[in-house]
Amino acid sequence: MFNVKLFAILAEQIGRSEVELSIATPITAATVKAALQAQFPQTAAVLADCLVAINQTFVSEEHFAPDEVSEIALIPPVSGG
Amino acid sequence: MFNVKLFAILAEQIGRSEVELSIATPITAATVKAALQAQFPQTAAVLADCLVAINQTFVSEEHFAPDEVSEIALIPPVSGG
Amino acid sequence: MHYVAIAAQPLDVNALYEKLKAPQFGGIVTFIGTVRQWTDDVETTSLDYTAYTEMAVKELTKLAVEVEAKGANVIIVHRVGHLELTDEAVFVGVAAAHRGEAFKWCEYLIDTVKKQVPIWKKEYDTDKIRWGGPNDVQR
Amino acid sequence: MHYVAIAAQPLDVNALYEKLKAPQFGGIVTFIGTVRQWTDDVETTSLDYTAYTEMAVKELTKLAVEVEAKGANVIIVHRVGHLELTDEAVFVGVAAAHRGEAFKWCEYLIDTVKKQVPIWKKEYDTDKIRWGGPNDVQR
Repeated sequence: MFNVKLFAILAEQIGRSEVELSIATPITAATVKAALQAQFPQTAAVLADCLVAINQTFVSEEHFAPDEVSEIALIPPVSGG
Repeated sequence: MFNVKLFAILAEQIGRSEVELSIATPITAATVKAALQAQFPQTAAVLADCLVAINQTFVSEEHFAPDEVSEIALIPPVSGG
Repeated sequence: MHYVAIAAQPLDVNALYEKLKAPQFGGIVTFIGTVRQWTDDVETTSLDYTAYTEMAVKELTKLAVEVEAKGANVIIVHRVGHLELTDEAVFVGVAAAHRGEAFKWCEYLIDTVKKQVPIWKKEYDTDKIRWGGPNDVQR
Repeated sequence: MHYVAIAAQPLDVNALYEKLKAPQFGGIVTFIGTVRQWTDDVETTSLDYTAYTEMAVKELTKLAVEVEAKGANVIIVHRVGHLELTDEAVFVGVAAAHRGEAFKWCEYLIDTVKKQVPIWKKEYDTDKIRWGGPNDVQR
């Protein structure tokens, strides 16, 4: 089980800023998104536009073993500035 | 006779910020420059790069009657900023 | 020497500007983003900014180091919390030897901050609340 | 509302910046030119700026009005007198609805000020005195 950080609209939809998820390994952006969507189907539309950060770095196709992962976050489209 | 304002390197060369010159009419940038050069030949090199402002507007080929002219200035290459 | 931060308090624009000055740099360009009232026909009354702070600081640091390596001082500070009209949301400053570089690098930095640094805007408009602005509304 | 001036006193950067802020403008870009120590291998110790003040103000006003007509607040202030290293020589600020315009117009203004506003620099370098900088030395 992994703690996954949620932000902005995604945190608002679920009502929490962190969730514990069972994520299929090896861990990739796709398996993280799939894990959230399985538990919270209402996030599907937002998830389509989200990025995934592992250890505070954006990742896409990279594969991680569970013990390489210290922090996972789902990043909705950013809108700073 | 017209008072002509001098600035920067030109004022320094002549040692004054204003000179009284006899300028051929109609007055143009060329006649203003020629009048200064006639009286102060040492300004020739600098004058080649100068612009002329009449009534605080840059002029080149325009012709002015003497009574249209309230202020004449010789403008060395600018270097603000 | 770069300085980057995610700030919960109002930005002190003058103090940030002063940090940029140095005898080797003759051109200083700053971009300051403030809360704007109108976006086309949408009226904004206030904003909340949130950030994934630790990662945002890492991303800002990477950007600042990248530009400073070309020969510059760089400052990037983004506000979080509740902002009212005309409050400063972001300060990006670049001091460089010459002005052309300072303009180019400052614009590059704010463009990149807006694209890839994990910061989010929740916009309170008179018709409704929007995540992101009217031009990039999120579902 | 534009504000332009030729200033005999040090520029109050923060006060000038504050004048730019307005609810309709979300992007503020400022250019500040400061006295730089080195230009290639020429070392500058200080500068004197002089101006044809009345005409310079007219030229600055024309420029400011031209850019404000596109939708902006514009401030241009140029210092005259004796300046030391890192002292501010010029402040150009543009507040516009969007940042792209603010960058473009601010750069246009400083480029144009340097080309056509009657202001002159006398530069005290360690090897000699120069009218204009090393890159545009006047006879």
